[in-house]
Amino acid sequence: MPDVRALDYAGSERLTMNMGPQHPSAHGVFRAILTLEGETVVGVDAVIGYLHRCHEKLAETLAYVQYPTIASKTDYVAAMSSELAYVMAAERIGSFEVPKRAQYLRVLMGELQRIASHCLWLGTWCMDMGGALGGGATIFLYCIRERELVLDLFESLVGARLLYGFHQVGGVRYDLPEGWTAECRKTVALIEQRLGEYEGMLEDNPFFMMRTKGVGVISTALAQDVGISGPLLRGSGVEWDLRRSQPYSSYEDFAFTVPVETGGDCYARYKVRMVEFRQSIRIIRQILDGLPAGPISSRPGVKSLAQVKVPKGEAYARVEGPRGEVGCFLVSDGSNKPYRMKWRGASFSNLAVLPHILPGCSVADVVAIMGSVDPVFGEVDR
Amino acid sequence: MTPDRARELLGTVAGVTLSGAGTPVVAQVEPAQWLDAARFAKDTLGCAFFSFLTAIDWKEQGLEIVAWVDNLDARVSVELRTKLGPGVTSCASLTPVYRGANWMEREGFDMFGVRFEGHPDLRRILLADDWEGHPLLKSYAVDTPHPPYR
Amino acid sequence: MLSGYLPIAIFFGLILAFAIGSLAGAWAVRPSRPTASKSENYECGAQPIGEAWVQFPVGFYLVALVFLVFDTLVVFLFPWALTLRALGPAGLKAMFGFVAILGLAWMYAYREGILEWK
Amino acid sequence: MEIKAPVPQIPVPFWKDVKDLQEWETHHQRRPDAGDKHSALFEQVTEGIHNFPGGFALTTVADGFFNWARKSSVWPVSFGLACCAIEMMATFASRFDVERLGMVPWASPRHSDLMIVSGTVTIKMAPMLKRIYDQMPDPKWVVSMGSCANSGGPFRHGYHVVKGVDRVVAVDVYVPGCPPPPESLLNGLLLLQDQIAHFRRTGHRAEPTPKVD
Repeated sequence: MPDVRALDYAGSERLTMNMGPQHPSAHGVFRAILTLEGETVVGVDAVIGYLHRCHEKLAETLAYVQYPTIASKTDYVAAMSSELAYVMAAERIGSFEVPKRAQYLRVLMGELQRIASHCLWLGTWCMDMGGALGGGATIFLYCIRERELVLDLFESLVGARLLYGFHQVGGVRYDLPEGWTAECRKTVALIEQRLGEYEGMLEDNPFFMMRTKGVGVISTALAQDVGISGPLLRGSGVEWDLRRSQPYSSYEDFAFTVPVETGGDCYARYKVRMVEFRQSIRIIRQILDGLPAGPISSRPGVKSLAQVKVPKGEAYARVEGPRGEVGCFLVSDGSNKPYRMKWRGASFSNLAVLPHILPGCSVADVVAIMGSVDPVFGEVDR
Repeated sequence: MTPDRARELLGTVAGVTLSGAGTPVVAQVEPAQWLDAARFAKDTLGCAFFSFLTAIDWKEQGLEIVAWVDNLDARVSVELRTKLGPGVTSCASLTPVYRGANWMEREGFDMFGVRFEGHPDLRRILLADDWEGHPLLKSYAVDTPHPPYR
Repeated sequence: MLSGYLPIAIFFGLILAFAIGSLAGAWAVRPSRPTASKSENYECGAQPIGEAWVQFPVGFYLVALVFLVFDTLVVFLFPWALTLRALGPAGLKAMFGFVAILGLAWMYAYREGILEWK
Repeated sequence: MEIKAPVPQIPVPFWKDVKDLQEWETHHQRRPDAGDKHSALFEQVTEGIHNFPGGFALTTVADGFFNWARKSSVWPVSFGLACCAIEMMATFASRFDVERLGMVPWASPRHSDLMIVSGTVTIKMAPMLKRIYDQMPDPKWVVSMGSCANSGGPFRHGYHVVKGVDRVVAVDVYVPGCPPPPESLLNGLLLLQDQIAHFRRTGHRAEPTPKVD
């Protein structure tokens, strides 16, 4: 009696389906043209570019003073680390000196931004797998509630919720208002306590386990070869964190551990990010305890566009953003505008691994893998 | 494997001239040896991590391709550069060595018009397929009039 | 003799009236401006590629069939459960026979592995 | 429907305000102003009742009811493009809840009446946006959220950016900001509800606020 399941699928009838630009789980404007055999994905043609906003061309027309606010629109979920990459590249070429307090403030904002960005990742990912967790948007609403607390901190510091003009060449623009550190400690303590609740809700949920364990496995060789970075790389067993291996903006003063998982699947990336939550909180506490006094910028009061001139030269500044290595390769020709700016978006390379791992998994897994890759399309399409 | 060790090894490769000091080992490569230099960096220097690949338009001197690869364990970064010379718009593709170069080279073709020989499917990645011109060239004005959408 | 069925007929009429009534009401009120692009099928904003009438793998139909079998089982269980006290043990034995037969079908499906997705 | 070319190429100066307004005049899409209030049959019936002596009481009460019903259940299609989509998600979440206004964020354009364009419309995305807008049932509204959707915003001089979503679809409410905080998006949605009420009574779209010379 032949097993009904053993009917090897010889029919060449394949369905070509658009997981198109407007899709609830597309995390933005990403179009994957999936060729399906029944439920399993056979071929992927990733079409990106729907949010190509000419960042690199505009960078050649905007001065060093103007561009950081546009730079924050590349990775708009982690605006602080995007601005930092551009500003650090300019500082590295002109070897501008950044005061200690400004470096500490940059690290503080980078880590707060990592918490807010991971909150959004966890929320949208669990909403994508909504059915699996019994109640589509429960985790999403919890995580956005935490993210709002962090955004309140940013709003009281910079005045903006999502995209800040916080960094400038030579330092930062805003200093902490009084009472902010106490507020920050309270928020951070609250988030740490709530993280336990999320892990409790997710990790003993059999659906979540079934949908993430062993799904979308990225091998270490493929990971390095394609150049994915951040939680994806650490989830595949490579111990590489720019904050530890190439410390910038005085990261060497803080003690934190770099989480590494060897699974390489969605669950490993989830575990890495949950540990990163706690490490960021640990760093924030260390900064709040030891914040040095002093000026916050070595080039205060930039009035005219032409005031910030960067001498001729090239530099590549790398920042460990929540999604991975955000880099800015800057070529300057001595004027107040860069000659060429290449933006290395972390999500661009992270997304480039999808066509290698998607064939073979089922359509439902495509949604789970997209969520665990956590692409932001300002950074992919630039 | 330290930057100096990498510098020594790279010095032995034909058509490679080293410049500068410190962590990014900057290697100026002849366009002919572009693929061999990349293969050398990956195999002997152990630079398995492919960071990025891009092009710079130096107006008269033509295009220059920059590739940045990393050896994560030894924390050594190698910056391979090759000047294509004025008017030359073709270059060897690194996709056989680094799979990450696939999308980066498609973007290089899209933005600079550099034809990468040996690339599996070289077509535009960011702009629509029937877009005329390559925007990041210096000859392409910022705000050229394009019908808002076709 | 037929009077027993009158309430059912009235009830059936009401159902029909409600369905047709609400549809007609909506049709009367709503504006209708059919345009070519509006009637295209929606595929995330992109042009649908290729044909949708493809040969689907048999797994989909098998799952549907298995569901149909056990759905009818539940439909029969409801009235039986309501009147079980009146039916007494005879009703119980009859339903056990019915459920046993369907259990056989379930055993077959389980052994053939239809329930696990490829 | 032919979209006219944008302004001819000029070096990148600081745009003069007046020229922007003229450009907006020439290029923004207008919505055909009739026929999508309700069906012609219903129109005649209500006209008949209205002209019937004493019938106006019935029609005004009915209009009030329809007005309340359609205004308070406008379902937006979740059309997030860029940074404004994150702020739109924050507006949909529990703190600045749009469900209080009766707006259920819906994924498919087939069941939604409102399209919130949140983000930069690029030339590659515009046909997709137009197709999704077309696939929404009438009557439908568009809220352009963020300065990128209003006029191209910080990326206005980009070669790949459409200078405002009103060159692709007709827009009802422009929400300024980059990104607009959830409060100002909610304010825009309340303005939209007033427009829907206005649309119910007169059957015409609200005119853009007159330009004060």
